[in-house]
Amino acid sequence: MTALLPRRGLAQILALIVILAVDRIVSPQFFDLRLQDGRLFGSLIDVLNRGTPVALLSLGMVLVIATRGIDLSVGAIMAISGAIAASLADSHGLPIVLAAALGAGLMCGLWNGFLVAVLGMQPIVATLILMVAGRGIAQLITEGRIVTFSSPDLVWLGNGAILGLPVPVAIALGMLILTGAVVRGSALGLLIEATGGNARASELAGVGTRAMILAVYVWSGVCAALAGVIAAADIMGADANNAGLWLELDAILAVVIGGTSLFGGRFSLVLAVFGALIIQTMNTGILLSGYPPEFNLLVKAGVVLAVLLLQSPKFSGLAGMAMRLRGTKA
Amino acid sequence: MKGLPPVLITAIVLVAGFALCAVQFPNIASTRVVGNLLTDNAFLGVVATGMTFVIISGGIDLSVGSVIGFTTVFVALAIERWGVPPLVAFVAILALSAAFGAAMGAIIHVFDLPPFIVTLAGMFLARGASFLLSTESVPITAPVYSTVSDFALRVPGGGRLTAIAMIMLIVVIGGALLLKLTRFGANVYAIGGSRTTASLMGVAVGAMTVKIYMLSSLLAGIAGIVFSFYTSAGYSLSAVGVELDTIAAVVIGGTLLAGGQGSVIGTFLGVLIQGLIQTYINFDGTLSSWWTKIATGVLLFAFIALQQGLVALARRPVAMRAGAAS
Amino acid sequence: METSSDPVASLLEVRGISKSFGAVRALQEVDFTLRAGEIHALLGENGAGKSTLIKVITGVFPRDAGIVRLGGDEVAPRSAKAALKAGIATVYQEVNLLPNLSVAQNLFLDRQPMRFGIVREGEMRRRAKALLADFGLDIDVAAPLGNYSVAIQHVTAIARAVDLSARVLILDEPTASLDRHEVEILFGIMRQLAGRGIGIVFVSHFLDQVYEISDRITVLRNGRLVGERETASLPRLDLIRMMLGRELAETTSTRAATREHQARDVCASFEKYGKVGYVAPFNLELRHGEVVGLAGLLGSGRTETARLVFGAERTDGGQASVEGVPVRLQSPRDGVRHGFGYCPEERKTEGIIAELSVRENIVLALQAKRGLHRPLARREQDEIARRYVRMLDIRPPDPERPVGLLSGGNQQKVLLARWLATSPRLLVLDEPTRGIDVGAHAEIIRLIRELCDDGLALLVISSELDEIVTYSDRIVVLRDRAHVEELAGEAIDVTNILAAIAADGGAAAREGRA
Amino acid sequence: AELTIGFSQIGSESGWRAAETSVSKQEAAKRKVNLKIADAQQKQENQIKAIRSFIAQNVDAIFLAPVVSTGWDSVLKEAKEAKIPVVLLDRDIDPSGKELYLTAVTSDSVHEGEVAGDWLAKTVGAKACNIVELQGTVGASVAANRKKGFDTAIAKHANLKVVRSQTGDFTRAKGKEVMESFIKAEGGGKSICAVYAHNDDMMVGAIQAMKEAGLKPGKEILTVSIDAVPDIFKAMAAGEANATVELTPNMAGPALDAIAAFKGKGTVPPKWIQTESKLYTAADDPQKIYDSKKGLGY
Ligand SMILES: Nc1ncnc2c1ncn2[C@@H]1O[C@H](COP(=O)(O)OP(=O)(O)OP(=O)(O)O)[C@@H](O)[C@H]1O
Ligand SMILES: Nc1ncnc2c1ncn2[C@@H]1O[C@H](COP(=O)(O)OP(=O)(O)OP(=O)(O)O)[C@@H](O)[C@H]1O
Ligand SMILES: [Mg+2]
Ligand SMILES: [Mg+2]
Repeated sequence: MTALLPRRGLAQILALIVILAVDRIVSPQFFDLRLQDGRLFGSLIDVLNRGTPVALLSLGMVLVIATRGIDLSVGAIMAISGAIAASLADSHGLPIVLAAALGAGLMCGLWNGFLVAVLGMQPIVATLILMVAGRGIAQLITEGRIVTFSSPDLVWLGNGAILGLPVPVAIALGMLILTGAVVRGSALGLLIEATGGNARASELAGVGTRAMILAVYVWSGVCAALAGVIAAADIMGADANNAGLWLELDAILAVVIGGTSLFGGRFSLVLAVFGALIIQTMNTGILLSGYPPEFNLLVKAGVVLAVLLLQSPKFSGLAGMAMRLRGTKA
Repeated sequence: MKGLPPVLITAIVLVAGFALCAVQFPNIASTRVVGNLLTDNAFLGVVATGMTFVIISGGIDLSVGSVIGFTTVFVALAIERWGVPPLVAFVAILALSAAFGAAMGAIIHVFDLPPFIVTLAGMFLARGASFLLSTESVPITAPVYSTVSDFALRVPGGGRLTAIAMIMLIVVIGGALLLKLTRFGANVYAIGGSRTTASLMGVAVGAMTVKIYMLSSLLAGIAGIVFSFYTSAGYSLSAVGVELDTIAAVVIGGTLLAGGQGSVIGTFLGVLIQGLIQTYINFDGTLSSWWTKIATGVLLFAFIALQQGLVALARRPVAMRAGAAS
Repeated sequence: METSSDPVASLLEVRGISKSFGAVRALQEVDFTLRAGEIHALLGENGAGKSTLIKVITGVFPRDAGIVRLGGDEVAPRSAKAALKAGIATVYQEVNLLPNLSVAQNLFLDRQPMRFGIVREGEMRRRAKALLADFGLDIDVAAPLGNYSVAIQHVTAIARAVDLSARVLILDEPTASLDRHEVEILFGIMRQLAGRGIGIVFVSHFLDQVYEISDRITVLRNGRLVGERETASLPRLDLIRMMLGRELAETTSTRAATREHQARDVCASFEKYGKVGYVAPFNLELRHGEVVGLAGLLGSGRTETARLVFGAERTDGGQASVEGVPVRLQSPRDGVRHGFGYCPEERKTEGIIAELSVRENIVLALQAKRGLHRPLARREQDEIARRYVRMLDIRPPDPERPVGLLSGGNQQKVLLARWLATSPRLLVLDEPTRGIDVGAHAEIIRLIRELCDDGLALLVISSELDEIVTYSDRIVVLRDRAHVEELAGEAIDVTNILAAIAADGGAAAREGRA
Repeated sequence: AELTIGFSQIGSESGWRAAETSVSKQEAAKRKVNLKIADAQQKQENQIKAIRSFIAQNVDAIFLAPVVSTGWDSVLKEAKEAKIPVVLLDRDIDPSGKELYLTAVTSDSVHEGEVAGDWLAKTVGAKACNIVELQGTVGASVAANRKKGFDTAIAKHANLKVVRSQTGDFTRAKGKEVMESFIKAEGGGKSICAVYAHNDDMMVGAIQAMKEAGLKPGKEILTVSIDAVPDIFKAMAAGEANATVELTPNMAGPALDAIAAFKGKGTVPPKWIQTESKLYTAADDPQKIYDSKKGLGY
């Protein structure tokens, strides 16, 4: 257990527990679970299920950020892949639909990676280009409409269940394991962390830093595409206008809450996904609370700050000092 | 021999782009359109100036769009509902936004948290606060507003240099001077070069961080006032997403997100380049929503690629010397 | 333990300072006394706590215990700025200045000449030029500092501190990247300042320099005070024993004599290799079991040669071959693939990855060479890391410690370990002993020889001519970015190198390049 | 001569908006009018820029679908100075700007809410009914108005009560997510009697959420929403939705006619051309309406 969740995960776990407790207070039935049509049903499942897109995005994003990059285009890529999947769903089989949608994500990632690694653009503007244009491409595919489909295979991807667990959750879990296996099972993890920690030094040590950067953007594109397919499958339609809108910020937030520095280097996949869960636990809590929606953003701001402060070593230092001061006075 | 400075290259790119647009739509080459470019992008120019300081210091400020939104709502309510004289309302909101920026800067410094996230929380907070003030848009009818928004120096050819355009130019020039000529400016570059080194060299990094974010929020407040003049209203959803436009303008203007390098004039040119892209698309007028987005992306790419290509070309002889120095 | 007890003359008094980083006790109850007008050497092995002591004094690190008195009054600066205000100016070991700012801004940061709230740029440049002129430097002070070599950057940092020092000047390894001439100038200035009553703390691993310049010596070992002595009454061997806590194994001083000369196989050769504006085309042959030294003044093109050889920089033309087979070196990866290794001189920016652990830093190049698909198992990594930590005596011997938290000298050892782990055929070392303590210094030289005996080809850059002659089989002398002379066998000695460097207009090149 | 009209459209945030754009194009083509559409990507500043550039290009008339009701005075004054008539589409602006535009072709979104509320009150009758509400984007005037209208309508009936109200941002995905939470918070949805959504898209999402929770929308839980997009008719045909209030996407047609009359004979149109807010229920042959609406670009 300690191997999986390093000691630095403590703050995140604590934050999650606190938020869960608050959720339990605003909604007494928060932890209730029951089986409904072979599918677990309850707020906890909602948290997992709704957290899936951001969790998937954060899996790619955390690698990008580990190389000192950032990927603003993931929301747009979601829209593109969702649009492609929805347009093909009723005329093609699931494998082709998935291949096309994920292929599109891969191409998007390749484009981002090309701009950053080969042309040397700053990641934030490089991916801003696709953030703007990508949503346009998605709308071009759907012509601004919500393209609906009824292909049972694709619908299952959004609403089905495996062993009681919603399919999206199973997919996210699978992706986490897959990404973890690829990154930590090969030397990729080390080389990515080295690239992010000091690109010049890594290059001189023989690390193919460009290839690393290209690879992480590609992976981010693929993860985003998968998230897009799931989002489309969830509502049985592709909403190119709104799918993934502003989710890039949530994904970045998840990564940072997961303790990965925006300045690159060390990263943790598990904690990034944890970050996504923390965000969603908060969102679901807000929805359950019954407060007017005008308060949503204020609550979000407060929680984000609190979670970050909890992680800051300086904060614990200061808190400790305050305690000691009180101790000496008493 | 030294090669062209990046700012000059950005200027060349802007002029070349403008000329190309004018070839296709001769109407673009008029003082009217140029005047509009300044007026329409006035608030962006003001926030981008503040953002330049933040980014050069190695930080980022995502809260500016929300601060603009909050400012418009606050000003509108203060003047229309609470009966506060406009000038007093301005002073109050500027004080408030400066304090807001200072608080973000203090949190960033004291708790050593990433600016991206602290200002993201700031973005939620300011937007949420403006929802609390009012979710509907509030028109401002105070006479100052019509006076100011109607005031304009007329230039031959139908062009108008409006009051808000002038405010923007003053802020840009003031910002450029502050950055280049003062100790404060030098310290901004120093912190952007390296926080620890700057601190070891005796720069009061904490105080600087507070001041830099304070400046950014203050200018966002001014931009909010400019925006309220622009629209004569306060609206909680105004300026959504402006932080990204601002960052793009700053970066197109040649400022490095890593910090330590950049200029306010470059940022100003970046704002104009973005405005030009928008104008071009409006003039075209045949683009659907999606083609508008795609065209914006393509043009953004074209400008940045062109600029980077030119910079690389200009740097070539310099690069060798720089390489030689390593 | 003996400490000074003359309160009148003591300018800076440090009593009972302790400082821990987590479990590491970097300083334990250290006392230190600096008198007005003296040059006081602070010595110790890598990781002994010298830099930490300095940073505690200047308030960069909060201290756990102890007091600091300046001129009799207790001071507790909270930041470098406060220390500067109190009159303590410091050149820190690692972080020097800001490469993105102009030289002049660096010199006058936060104290620029002002008029009406505006920086007087012209005045500032004029003063900057004057300041650097004292150090024999005539450069464009408006250009970004990063455009200049490490040496110039270091001189600039020193000039800034000298200009700032009101009462105390602390120099943490200021001479590590300077050559003899610059060291002479610095010493002249230090003596002048001491004459004015300023107390100077001087950290260095060059014992010759310590004996040349210092009045007294304080030695630290493992974070504890070993003792304080008058320089004049402390024999060198005793000093080394104080620092190491043991005897230093004798090192033979000349290498050429002890080894027979025989034709060895060529490992790598470079023909008409060069790059316009970088280094003039040169021919170079590197053989197995042979050390080639590169000597020259700062800026003569040694680093450039090294980078070309390794593949970090692309050649304009010419041909490289490895083991007689023509190859193309387009990138460091190519170099690594052909079995080359390169320890750059700029340890911090080009060498270590501060955040990663010692283990990860050591296995990095090996892993890059093996490729993605053949990851080193954690067990192998641990073993490799442990082996080199032991072999190079890296301290603290904890492979999981982030390398950025190690002292400078130990970081250098980690870099060396990184390349040794790849079992290279050719190793390029740019200033491998810079910032390394006497013990480790001897260790590294011994290592160079051992590697050589194992059949490795070595290309070594060092500004220490005494050092380079002891291990080189051949020495290439550079001047003005061109290879001008090659010395071998009996011809290898310091005088010959100096003669080659100085031959026609060498001095002019030094002064004129601005 | 052929008329050139500049249309500053808000953007493409929903299927309805896309339909409005494509219907506008069709109507313009029918009348051989050259319609220049500038898409503002949901930003007022872009709309102002667009209007300015229309003025600079000297178009014959300007259509404006304002993203927000305030802030148009100065730019519309410029248009007036340039003698270019302005017609508002779909949304009105602040009363102070009345003399700055020729006419407004809009529906009354408060009224839409009322129609929805009245239908619900009538359908429920006297029994107690807990309503959950899916609001539009916080701060959007349409959302506020549709809420207001609905609230006024049900205020007259003490048995109707909105127990939960949260924003679904006008989107399907959020509508579904919010509905899921409502169901959990209201004891598995057993206590919910009706859902009111500020637009159909959110309702389509909510219907999915109800079905996944084992509830029967349209039967156990009543639904009423606004816009009348094709997909809600599909749901109605399947018996999963009960009612919708139409917001016609054809705003440009009446506007073009008004401009043609104004330019041709100088006829000044009435200040407000209100479009009908028609209520559709399962009784209106939803399948047929679905088929007829499908091709309109929703
Ligand atoms: N910021 C830090 N965090 C944790 N440990 C540190 C830190 N800085 C230094 N140390 C540790 O403190 C000890 C003393 O380091 P210091 O840098 O003072 O050595 P030094 O005597 O200056 O060595 P060198 O001659 O190599 O520069 C070392 O063990 C080092 O690893
Ligand atoms: N004394 C000096 N005066 C002016 N410029 C200098 C001086 N010394 C070096 N330079 C500049 O520094 C630059 C590069 O020096 P660099 O460090 O690369 O040389 P080097 O031969 O590799 O020396 P070393 O490896 O000892 O640092 C040169 O471009 C040169 O212009
Ligand atoms: Mg040290
Ligand atoms: Mg060098």
